[in-house]
Order: sequence, then structure tokens, then C-alpha cells
Amino acid sequence: MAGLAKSFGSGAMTNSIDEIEGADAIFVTGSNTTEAHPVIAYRVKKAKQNGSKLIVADPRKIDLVKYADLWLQQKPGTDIALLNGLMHVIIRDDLLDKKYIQKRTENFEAVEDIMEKYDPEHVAEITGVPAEDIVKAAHMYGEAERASILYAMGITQHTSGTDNVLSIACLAMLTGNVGKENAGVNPLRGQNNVQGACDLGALPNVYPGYQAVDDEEVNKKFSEAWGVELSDEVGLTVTEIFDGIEEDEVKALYVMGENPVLSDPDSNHIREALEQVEFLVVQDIFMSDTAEYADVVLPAASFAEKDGTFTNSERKVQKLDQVIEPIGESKSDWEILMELANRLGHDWDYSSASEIMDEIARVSPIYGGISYERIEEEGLQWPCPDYDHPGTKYLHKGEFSRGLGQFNPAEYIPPAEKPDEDYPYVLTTGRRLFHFHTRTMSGNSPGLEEQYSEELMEISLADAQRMEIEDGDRVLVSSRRGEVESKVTVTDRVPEGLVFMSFHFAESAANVLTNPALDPVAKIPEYKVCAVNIEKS
Amino acid sequence: MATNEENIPSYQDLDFYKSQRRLALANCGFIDPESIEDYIASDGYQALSKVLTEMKPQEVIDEVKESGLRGRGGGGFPTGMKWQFAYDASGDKKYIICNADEGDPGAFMDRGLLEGDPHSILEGMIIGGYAIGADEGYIYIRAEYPLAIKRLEKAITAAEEKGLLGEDIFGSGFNFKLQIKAGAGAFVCGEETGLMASIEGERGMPTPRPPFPANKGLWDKPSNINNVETFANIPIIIREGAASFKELGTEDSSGTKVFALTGMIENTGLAEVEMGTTMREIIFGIGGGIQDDKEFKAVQIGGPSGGCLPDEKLDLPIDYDSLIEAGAMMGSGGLVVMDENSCMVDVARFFLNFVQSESCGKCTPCREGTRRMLEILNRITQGEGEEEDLELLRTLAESVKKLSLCGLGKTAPNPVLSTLRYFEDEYEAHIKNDECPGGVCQNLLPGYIIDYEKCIGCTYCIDACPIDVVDGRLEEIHEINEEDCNACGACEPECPVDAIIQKNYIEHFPQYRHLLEEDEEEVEA
Amino acid sequence: MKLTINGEKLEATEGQTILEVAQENGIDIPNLCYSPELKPEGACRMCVVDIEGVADPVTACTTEVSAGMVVETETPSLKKMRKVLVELMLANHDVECLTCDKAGDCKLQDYAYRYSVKKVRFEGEKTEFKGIKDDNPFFIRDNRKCILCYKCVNLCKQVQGEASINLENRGFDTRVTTAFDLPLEEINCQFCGLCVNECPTGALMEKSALRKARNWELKKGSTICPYCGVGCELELNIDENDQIVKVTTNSDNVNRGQTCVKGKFGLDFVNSEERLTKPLIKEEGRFREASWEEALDKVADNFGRIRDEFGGDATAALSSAKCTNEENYLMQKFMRAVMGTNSVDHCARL
Amino acid sequence: MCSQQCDCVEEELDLTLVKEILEGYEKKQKNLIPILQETQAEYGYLPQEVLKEVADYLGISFSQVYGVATFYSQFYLEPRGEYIIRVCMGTACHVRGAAKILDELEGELGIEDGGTTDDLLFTIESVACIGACGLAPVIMVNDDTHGRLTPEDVPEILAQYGE
Amino acid sequence: MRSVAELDNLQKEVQSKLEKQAEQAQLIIGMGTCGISAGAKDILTALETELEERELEVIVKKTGCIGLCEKEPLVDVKLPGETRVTYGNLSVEDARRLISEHLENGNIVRDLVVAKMEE
Repeated sequence: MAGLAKSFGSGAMTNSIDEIEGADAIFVTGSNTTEAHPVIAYRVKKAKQNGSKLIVADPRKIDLVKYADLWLQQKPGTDIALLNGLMHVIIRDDLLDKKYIQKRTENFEAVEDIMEKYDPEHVAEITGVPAEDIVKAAHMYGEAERASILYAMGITQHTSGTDNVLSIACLAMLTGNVGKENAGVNPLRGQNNVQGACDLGALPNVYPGYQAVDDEEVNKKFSEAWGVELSDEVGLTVTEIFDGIEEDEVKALYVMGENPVLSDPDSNHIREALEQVEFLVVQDIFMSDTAEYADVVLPAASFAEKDGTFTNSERKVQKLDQVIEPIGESKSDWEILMELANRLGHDWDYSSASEIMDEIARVSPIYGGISYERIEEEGLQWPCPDYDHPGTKYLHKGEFSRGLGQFNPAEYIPPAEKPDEDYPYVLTTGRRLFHFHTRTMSGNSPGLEEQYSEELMEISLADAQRMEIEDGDRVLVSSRRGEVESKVTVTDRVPEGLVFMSFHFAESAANVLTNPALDPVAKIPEYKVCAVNIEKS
Repeated sequence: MATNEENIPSYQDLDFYKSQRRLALANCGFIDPESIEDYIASDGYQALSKVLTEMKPQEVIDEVKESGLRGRGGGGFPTGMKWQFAYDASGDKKYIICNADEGDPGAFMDRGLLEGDPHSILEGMIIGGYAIGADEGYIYIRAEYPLAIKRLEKAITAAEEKGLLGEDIFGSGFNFKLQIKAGAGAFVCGEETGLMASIEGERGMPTPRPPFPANKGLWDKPSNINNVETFANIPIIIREGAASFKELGTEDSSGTKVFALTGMIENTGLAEVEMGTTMREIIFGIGGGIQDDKEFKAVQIGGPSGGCLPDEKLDLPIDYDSLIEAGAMMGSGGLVVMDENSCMVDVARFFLNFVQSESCGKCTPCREGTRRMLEILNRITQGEGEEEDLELLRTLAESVKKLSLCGLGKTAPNPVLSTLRYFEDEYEAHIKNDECPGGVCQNLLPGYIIDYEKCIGCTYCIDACPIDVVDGRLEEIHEINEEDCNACGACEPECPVDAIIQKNYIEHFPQYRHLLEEDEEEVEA
Repeated sequence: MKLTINGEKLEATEGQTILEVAQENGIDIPNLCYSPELKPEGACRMCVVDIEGVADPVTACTTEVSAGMVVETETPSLKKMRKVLVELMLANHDVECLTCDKAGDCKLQDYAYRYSVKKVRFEGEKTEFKGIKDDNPFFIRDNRKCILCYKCVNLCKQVQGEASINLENRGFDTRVTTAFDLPLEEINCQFCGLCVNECPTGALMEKSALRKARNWELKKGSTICPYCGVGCELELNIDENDQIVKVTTNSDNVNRGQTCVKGKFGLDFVNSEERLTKPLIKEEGRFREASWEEALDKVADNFGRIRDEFGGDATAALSSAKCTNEENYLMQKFMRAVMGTNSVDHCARL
Repeated sequence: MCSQQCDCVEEELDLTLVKEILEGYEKKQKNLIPILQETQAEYGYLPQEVLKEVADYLGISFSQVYGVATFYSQFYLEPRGEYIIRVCMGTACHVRGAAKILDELEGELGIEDGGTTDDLLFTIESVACIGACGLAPVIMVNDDTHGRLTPEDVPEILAQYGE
Repeated sequence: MRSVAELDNLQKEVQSKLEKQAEQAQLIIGMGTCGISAGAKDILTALETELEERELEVIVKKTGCIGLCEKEPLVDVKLPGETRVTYGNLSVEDARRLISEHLENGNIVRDLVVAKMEE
């Protein structure tokens, strides 16, 4: 996200979900769309029926491969090389949108310099993708009138995550595919309100509406609006918070609706931190692995039990209505927060979620035109600066949010951890159709549980045969950080040398194994590549 | 060597041939269908050479329009107009398709052509391809015609070898290739959209129109489909000119039509006549009349989509429009002749059973409606019909006809409607009198009776009867219990003196009069 | 362009079908196989209408409008024909409306009522079927109630793309099934529920709703799916005890009435017995229930104490991508304005 | 005994045959019907595993392949007799007594229309017109045509094929 | 075919070949499905064996259905310079008679004849 913001001036999906259907070419990379975003996958399939070309780049033979015109099976962590290879061919074969580059972007020279050496043969060596497929893909993408890129955590969850995104932005700008209907660069949001949480400033460096905390003007504006002095120092990110606890700098932690024990890398490290922290409050709808460590657990109301808004992946602010009364004594999170603030000497008196939105509209320009009345029937897509604005279907029309689009090409750097003698396999992680995140919700849905009740690690036939492992056997998977047990499924979805696990199950918690090495800019851990060993248990 | 030719009839003297006008069939029976040379010797591919070197596509279409040729597959849509639609449709790729899925029971005109003169169809298709702008063609042929498939394959190979298919034909820059697709047993694939679905490798279920195949056909590309006989006429029209073709036939139906004559007729076979020839001429002239000197009852024309016409319609000139008016249809040209021993309810049931089992199942009226109609007809032919059944049958027939999605369903009720129209008395006889006038419906057959004058009391019939309804002792006259006899007929062949007769015979033959009188006496008593 | 439907002059654009124009203008033409997401199938024939100058009725779902067209949708003869169609469907249907869980939300039932079908005139044999299929935790398939509108098959192929279900046989023997009747799971069914959402009769039914309540007793509330970031709009069907009985959809939104397995069948966690219902305080390593007062006081005391003692930066918070915008706003405001630190983050990256 | 036999048949199902057939075709759906035709010619019917193989090769769903295979009357999902007796039920044959021929065949072989004898020798199927109306009523035993039949001819014809 | 002339030349070539063939005796047998179903294949084999045994140089041509399905199998005998004569409803035995009686001795087999074909 940081990557897109740097290149375009905004980190959100540039286009709307509906627009996917109108693309002439779709490039899906680092997104197992059919399982993680099934409804978006419907649009991709529809686009295919409408005659669009589909390129899928993924180390695994994900379901979407079945629909693809071209499947690029890159080695995990070699995305930049692959993207650079595509750009090399686009430049070489003159598939550039020169007018666009000249008029709307800057720093194109850097691209030319870096791409020079990424010829298809060289890239084929790094990525394992045949050179001719790289050329084919470049042409498919480059020749399309409207080309859309869809990506998700398969791109960002690497030490080079930001560079991956910057490279994607380069590719789209080279061909003039940003600021255009049915085209664009579209990061698919994993959780239902990730977009909203970011928009509303649940980030250590920005206030609501991506206004920097270290910007003097901004600081002044919020101080005045809230009537308090505010810190202008950037705060800690999730991983830094846990490091901070270890170093005894952070002493009290408030966790609202999250389960870092399962969702964060190197779980053992997280567990240690949670043991250590002086005071922990967890607010959730279910008892979670994280809540077990809490000093106080507060019961929250679920989505069905409160009013509010969510902002979906396409920046649409949607109205959420209370349908049932809160279960038991549970309360909505905003009411709990208000009560706490007031106990700590403040005087918040929001009588409804709607009033909070009115305050948001006042302080956050991109939400400036959002009100409950306006979104009662249908949501509005930000930027929506005032109450007359119809919302924005796609971004960067005519001009980028930051003015000119900026090329920030990157060099390929191998993943932080490589397989070796002790840990000869690469583990990559992701999601399953029937579950979500740490299963707080899906694990409490009897049907979903019945359908998929335990992790089945994917392993190739070749590896399985060598280790004499069969479908349903249990294995011990270990990394430098820990070990877990899992059942396996022998499948052609993964190539030899690669294994795949989801992080849904506490019993087979993939994140005990994963590498907490961070992307230096976005601070995203490298979930997608770590070295593991596998033994039959 | 001297032959003795006197008194041997010439073909022109044969009833079967004398009023035929063989155009499409001209080569059939004369050339070796497996030899492209034979075809070329008979002016084959001359029309193609003319088209490719002298005519623009639009000129070809105009010529076909001018000829007045109408689709020989049944619908009778003007071929030239159809080509025009496909020509006008925009698209980088177009297809031309030959519908050789001849599935009407009792029809084998196309098979005759495909087996007897395959190159004429190829030539017609290549010309059609050139006219509409297609460079690829498919011949969809039913798998039940292995010989026709073999001959077509040979013909295509030979034409390719001679450069009549392939690239740059006659140096004109026109490319064309042809493929054969063998059907897999589904009558509904004779319907254009069903046929295309089948070529695509789908279930052969028709799709609603619009979009019409001319705009969105095979793989959504503009496509034109014609029947075998239609294509066979094309080289003739080009070679001989539209005007001479139009001279044949009637004002609105020009040219000739091939018919397959079958049923209780003296000469079964293929006959090609000018449009406008009367049914009487075909059946009693060419067909030689009814077998065994029986009475004509009806002629079923147009297969399951057609109807049954009675003797008062025999003088109807055969053309597209008058047939429809009479409640039948040209169809592909099957003529099935029925004599006095046919049951028209049973015939309607037969056709309905056929379409019912060939319905693709897509639309409600055809899938469900034909089944219910069949059930009613089954009831009637089994002697369980009720008086309301005729009304229900009519309601269903009308609904199925009006509401069905494709031609198969829309025409499925025709045999029922036409028999109801011309032979309602037969339906009533079944329902009200428990009689089958044609003597076909097993449950309604009159039982057997023993001629007491002949019976010798041998007991053979008593032994033969599976349900023990024959009474009598050795050397005494036997008697069949008429109430219980189910007319199975097991006894009849066992009688050494032919004393067992079907009851309805006694009315017709004087030698049984004594039995009849007795019968009447009984009734009076 | 302009056209007339039932005497009303209406505006339409080229390429629209009669049915689309009618629906836009609130004219209800009966239909069973139509779905805006699918290519028109033209199978059920319920939407037949009369066009002036055209001899036979045409299906409104497949016929595009043209300028000046004059359409009638509910003439006596159309009514009669639709009645025959409904009777034909009912003749091959397991008519158990008295106890059917679909009753009250069943289009076939509605049309039988609308066209006054009191007695089916065409009773006869019914298509053989192989029993109610109960091969997954989410829904049942009851072919006896299937009227072969093909929506499920078409959605599975055209929208989901899996084509897990298809037709078997042809004509009167046509059935919707899987290859060799295999369980859905074995043929790659994604349990997206598209088929269940759009089934007009009781042939596909959510298991959670069986024998729970009549449809008219359920309360519907619209909501937004809490799982991934697409923001699917859903309808919760709630019984009198606030239990979610089933999840349905309507088509005017980002997901166009479509769902995935989690949105369609995975929201019942709301009513889980495992929900936290009271604040808990840990004492000597064990949780005990507490009042809100006590729990909130304890949190406020500790956060206040640590802030005052070590500064705001000694506190931190993880906000949530599952919570609403308003809650995220308040959480960051809480940390920044109340605790005085910018150390607030959430798992956007995870 | 029967079940053992069946197991044995299943074990013997040789998927290399279908794989060889598939190699001759492009992976396009339009080839589905020709593939099924060729496959059935090879196996005598279309076994489940074979259809799965075809579906995977063409990249279309198993249910779609199954839907096509059950739509066309030419395809069979159960093993069939060595000799297929096709009884023409066309109009001409119908009016000339095809039903009686069928009855006779059913009686002689002890199976219904569509059925196969236990020894897998004969299968009877009634078919729409086979186009030999001049010879009505007609049956075909594999590729041999027998025309102008009376029920009395039936036993003799069957005897020719080993009954 | 690259030109019209090419087709015309071929046509002439073929026509003259056929004319030459007409100087020889010909047997023409109907080999449509109707003919084959009625036994044309057996007739053909019988004719060929018979011709071989008698060492007769006769052209045997196959053709499609002429329409007279009722009379199948049909065989035509055409002697040079004479009218083509059609025989129908033939048995294998009948076919042999055509050779011995008509082909060798020029006598039309009256009980089997259907018609003669005047050009």
C-alpha cells in the first residue's frame, strides 16, 4: 500500500469491482482470488466470458489457473524479476504508451536503466518461467486496450513487498493503464474493513484520511478538532509493538478484535510478548488464543448487532445496520471506547454511530461528503469531499492524486530466507475457501467447520513419494522458529520443493514457522517465503 | 449380339419415373459417388468455377434470391434471404453449415443425395461459403449414416487433392475448408441452434432466437445453415441460371422437391417432382397406389412436424404454403402412406411418442406438455379414453404449439392436431365405442369367434388359449367366451380348419354372413 | 426509444429486453428462469407476452424492444397459457405446499395463486428421481420440487465457473445432478450458494432453515458480510429469538445477489454458544465474570496509571479490520487524544 | 460370483486406451463428442473413470461431460452386448409391424428394449428410422441389415449370432 | 485447381475416358444403404467372382441410390452400343444369370428386368 501511495498518491484499489468485467486483459498475481475473494473471482470469470485475456502468475496451481490464457509459475519471492521481465519486453517491443508516460508520469529514465538487464532469458533463470511465456504475457498485457492488475497479499507479504508493489505500479503506468475505466492497479483487501481501518487512521503514521502525524499543519488541525495536544512522533507498528514489549518499552496493550497469536509471524515470539506485557485488554466476540493472555476480556457485539459503516476494497463506504440485539451483555466497540475515554477524563458524548461519521467527515477530506442519509440505500466511493460529490468510481482520472505518477523501479532481491540442508523446503502461506483469518468467525460456524475441519498442508507428489508420505498422513513441519504438526494432501497444486499451509488453524499454526523479517518500508512480514523441514510424524 | 428389347418398358414408361423431374437427384444412380472425376464429367464444379472467377458474392446471393429457392429442410425460408443476412452480418469469422441430420422417421432424401452425389453438396457449400464470406464449413450428419459419412469423407479428400477445397481456389484468393461432424443420436440437433450447440460439444439444446444464427451462430460467429437438398440445388441454379430454375414449380415454390415414399404403398423409394405436383399424382402415379389393393386412408407428410392428410386433400398441389394451410408441412419431404388398416390415433401417438422422447427437455411446454399429450393418447388407444380427453388434448396441443421454444416443440402437436381435424371420428370411435376402426389398437381389437360350420372340435384352440376362454369338448363345437377374450390371437393359427376368425371380419366378408345374423339375433333377443 | 406496454407509454434504450423495460417500470411479468446475471435461457416460457402484429406470443426475457412496439403482458389468452404452464409444472412436482419450507417464498406457489390453479388437469407420471440429496453441511437438493428452470446450472457455469452441477438425460427424464450423482464435494463444488439463492422453488434449501419457521414469520435485515473485503450486501433472516435462520440476498449491490460459502452459510457464528457475553477479569491465572463497571474501571485504571507513570508511548493498541469505520476512528482517537501516543495499528498487512 | 466378475472388470479397465485417444485431439470442447464416440468404440461403453479422464484432459467439468454423455442416445454408461440389435421404429417399419418384431426379440432374449443379456452377447435397442424404409420392417445386428421381417424370422437370425 | 481451364481440361479428359469405357461392357450396381441392406454387397461379390471365373473383362461400377428402393438390389447391364437395362429384386443366383444370359449371350433376362434406360 505504501508502494502505491508513493507511485500514485493513493494506496487503494484504483478501480471498482464492477469494472473488472470490462477489462480486455486481467493480470492476477499474488491473489488466490477464487478462495480469498470468491465474488471478485466471479467478475474475473465473467470478464473471461466477455472475451478478456487472463494471465495468472502464481507459484501454485490455484483454481484461477483453470480459466487462465497463460499461467506464469514463478518461484516464490521472484515477483520483481518477473515484473521487470514483462517491462523489459514491453519496452523492447515498443508496447509503451509514450504519450501517457510523457504527459502524466515522471522518472521514466530510471525504468529504462533498470529494465535493460531483465531480458526474458535472464528472468526465466531467476523465476523458472519460460522466456517465451514472459514475452507472451507482456504482449497480452501490453496490447490490451484496458488492462487491469489484481493483486493481494501474495505480492505484499514479502521483505520486498513494497518494491513488488512499486514494480506493479511501473508496469501499469508504462502501458497507460492507470486513471482509466476498467483498467488500473487493484489490491484486493483481505479483511472486510481493512480499507476502512486504514482510512480512519488505525495506523501509527497517519490520522484519518492519510494525513501524516508528523505534518505540522495536520497536527494543528487535529489538536484543534479534538481539543488536546497531540504527539507528532510516528508510533509503533504491530511488529514493533511486540518488540517494544520485549524491550519493556510498551507496558499496556489494547487489542480490539484481533488475534495476533495466530495471525502474526513467529507466534512463539508473540506469545512470549503477551506473557510479558504488564496489562493486556482484549475486546472480541469470542475467546481467542490472544484473549487467553488478557487481564481483562471485554465482550463485543458482532457486526449484526450494531450500526456503523464498512469501507470495502473498492473504497465504497457502506452502511451497516443493526439487525439483532447484542448477544448477552456484549456492547459495540464504539460504546466501550467511549466509556473508557470518559473514565480517563474525556467528555465524549456520541449518541449514535452516525454522529461519529459526521465528525469523520469534518476532519477527513476523503470522507468529507459521507453521511448516513446519503449511504442509506447505496454506498459512496471515496474520495467524496463534500455532500454534493457523487463519489469516485476510479482514481487518478486526468491526474494522479500526487500530480504526476512516479516510476519507482526496483531491483530483484532474493527472499530473506532460502532453503538449505537443514530446511530444504519452501513454505508459503495463505487462505482457504472455507475459513477466514484466525477462524474466530468461521471456526464458530458449524457448517464451515464440518466442511474443512483441519489443516491439510499441500505437498507435491514428487516430494511426497520421496518421503513416503500419503494423503492424510501427519507430518512435522519445522523452521528456525518453531515446529507444528499438520495433515497433508498430496496435490499438483504445488511444485516440487514448495509446500503450502494456511494460517487458520491453531493446531497447525503456520505462523509458528513464518519469518518475521519485515519489508523495510511497509513493515509487512515475509509470510510467503520461509525455509522449512518436513518429517513424517 | 442382338438383344431383345421389345416389350421391355423404358424408364420413361415406368409410373415411378414418368412424372418425376430429376434435378437434385440427376446424378444419383448414374455416377460413381466415390469418384470426383465422374462428378466433374457431369459438369461438376463448373458452377463453382463460374462463381469464383466471374461473380461477386452479392451477385451469387442475388442469383439465388432470383431463383426463388426455399429451404428444403422444412421451414421453406427463402435461401437467398438467409444468405443475405449472413452476408450482411459483421464479423471477422463466419461459418457455413450443412444440416445433414436427417432424423424424421420415414425420410431418407438426404441420405440418397449424400450417398449418391456427395460432391454436389460440397460444391453448393463452397459457393455458399464464398457468398456469405465464410472460410470454414461443417457438415453435421447423423451417425446412423455411416456410408454417407464415408462417401463425404472421400469426397472432401478428393476435392482437397484437386484444390477445390483449401487455399486460393481457382486462383481467386478464396480459401475454404470443410469438416464433418457426426451426430450422436439426438433428433433435436436437426434444429439449427441445437445443431450448433452440438458442434460446439455441448448438449444439443436449442437456444432462443434472437439472436439468430446469421448474427450469432456457431461460437457466436455469424453462421448460415442449409439443408442437404438446398445445397444440392445451388450448383444447378448457378449452372443453369436462376430463370430456368424458377420456371419449374409454382409461383411461390420454385424448383423441384425430393420425396421419400414409404408406408403401405406399392413403390417405395425416392422421387423428385416439380413443386405443385398433386399428392394424388405422387401416391397413385409414382407410388403405384396402395399395396394389396387396399383403400387409401391418409398420407403423413413432413415427419413429426407435419400432419396427416385425408383423401379429400389428395388433389392438393404440394407447395410450402398450401401444405401449411392444410395443417401439414413440407418438412424435409417424407411421405408415409397409410391404408385402411391404419389407426390414425395410433399414428398420432406414434409421432408424439417420437418427439416426446426426442424433446431436449429445455422448455416446459415441450418437456411436460408432450408427455401429458402422450399419456392421453396412450389412454385412448388402450380404450381408457374419456370424453374430456379430446378437449384436454386440444388445450395442450395449442399451448405446446404456441409456447415452445424451438421448432421441434412448436410443431410437435401437428400430427395430433391434423388427425383431430380430419379423423376426429376415429378418436371418438376409440373413446365412445371402444373400437379401433383401423384394427390396430390391441386393447380395442374385436375378439375372435369360431365358425360353427367349420369347427371339428379338435380342442387345439382350447390348448392354445393362454387365458382359458375357449370352451368345448373333443368333437363338439367349441366356443370362445367373447366377453373375456383379449384378442391375443394365439388360437387362430392353431386351428387346422381355419374356423377361427376375427370378429370384425364377419361384417366384411359374405362367407361369414351366417355368423353375423346370429349375432344380430342375439342382440335382438 | 418509446414503446407501449399495457397501454403505458414507456422509454427504453436499444438492446434492452421487454422484460427488463417492464421490470424497470414496475410491470410484473411472471418469470422463473430469468436472472439478470445470466444469458436468457427462455426455458420456462412464463414471460410470454403479446406483441401487436406478431402472431404468436414471444418470451419477454429474450425479445429486445424496438421503437413503437406495442406489448400486452396479461391478456386473457396469456393468462390461460400461463395457467397451463403452471399446471404442467405442478403435474411433475411434489406438491407439499402445506409443509414445504419454501412456502411463502416460492414463485411456483405464487404463480399458482395468481393464475388460480385449483386442480391440475394433467396429472400423470412424474419424473423418476433418486431421493433427496443430503451430501453437505449447507443445503439439500430435492429434485421432486425442481421445475427445471436451469438457473442453478447456469449460475454454476456462467458465474461460478465450476459447472459442478449439470443436466442429466433429456426430455422428460431431464434432471439436475452431478456427474454420476457424486457428492457435491467430490466434483469441486465451492458451496457458494448461488444456486440456493436463486432457486424459485423448494428444490434447493438451506439446511439451517429446515423446519425452523414459516417464511412469513421471519424478519429480514440487510447487512454487510464480515468476512473479506468485497463488502457483499446480505440479508439476515431472523426468527423471533434473534437467531439467524438463513442468509439471502437481493441483487442491487456490489455482489449482485451473489455469495460465497462464508457469506451464505458461515454467518451463524453470531448465534454461537461460545460467544463472550460478559466481561471477564483474570485472577490468579483464571477468568471470572465481572460487571461492566468493574471491568472498565480496571482497564481505565491500568491504562491511566501506565500513561501517567511511563508516558503515553508505553501504551499501544491494535485496532481491527473487522470493526466499523466509526470504531476504528474512535480507537485511534482514543490512543492519540486520550493516551497521547501514535502507537495504534491493525493487521492490515496480515 | 457376479460381484467378483464386476470387480475383475473394473480392475481391467485400461485407461491408457483413452489417454491414447485423447492425445489425438486438441484440448477444445468441440472435440468432446468425437472423443466420446471414439472412446465408446474402444471400450464398448463410457465408463465413469474414462469420462473423468476426458473431462480432465479437456479442462471442462466432469458434470458437463456427463451431461453431454447422457444427452445423446448414442452414448452408454453401462457395458453393452457384443451384438447390438437395432430395431427400426421408423414410420414405415411401424406401419409394417415393427412392434411385433421387437416383442419377439424381447421374448426370445428375455430382456427389455434397451437391455443387455446377462452373457453380454445381445443388446436390444429400438431406434428412430435407420433409413431402409423399402425393407420395412428392418433390424440391424451390428452392421448387418435384416429386412422384410416377420416375427417368425427372429429366432433364425439370433441363431446366426450364437444364440 | 488454380484456374477454370484446368477444370475444363480435366473434364474433357474424364469425359473421353468415360467414352472409352462405354466401348466395354459395364455392370452398374446400386450401392446406397438401401441397396446394401437388400444384399448388394453379396451381389457384388458374386458378380466379381463370376466375372473372374469366366474371365470376362467387364467394368463394374458402383453408384448411389436411383430411387427405386422397393426394387433393390438393382444391377444395370450396359453393353457397348446398346441400351442400359436395369434389373431389380435380385438374388445372388439372379445376378449370375445376368452374366451368363445378358452379358455373355445378349439376352435380356425378362423375368428380372425392371426397365431399360433410353438415353
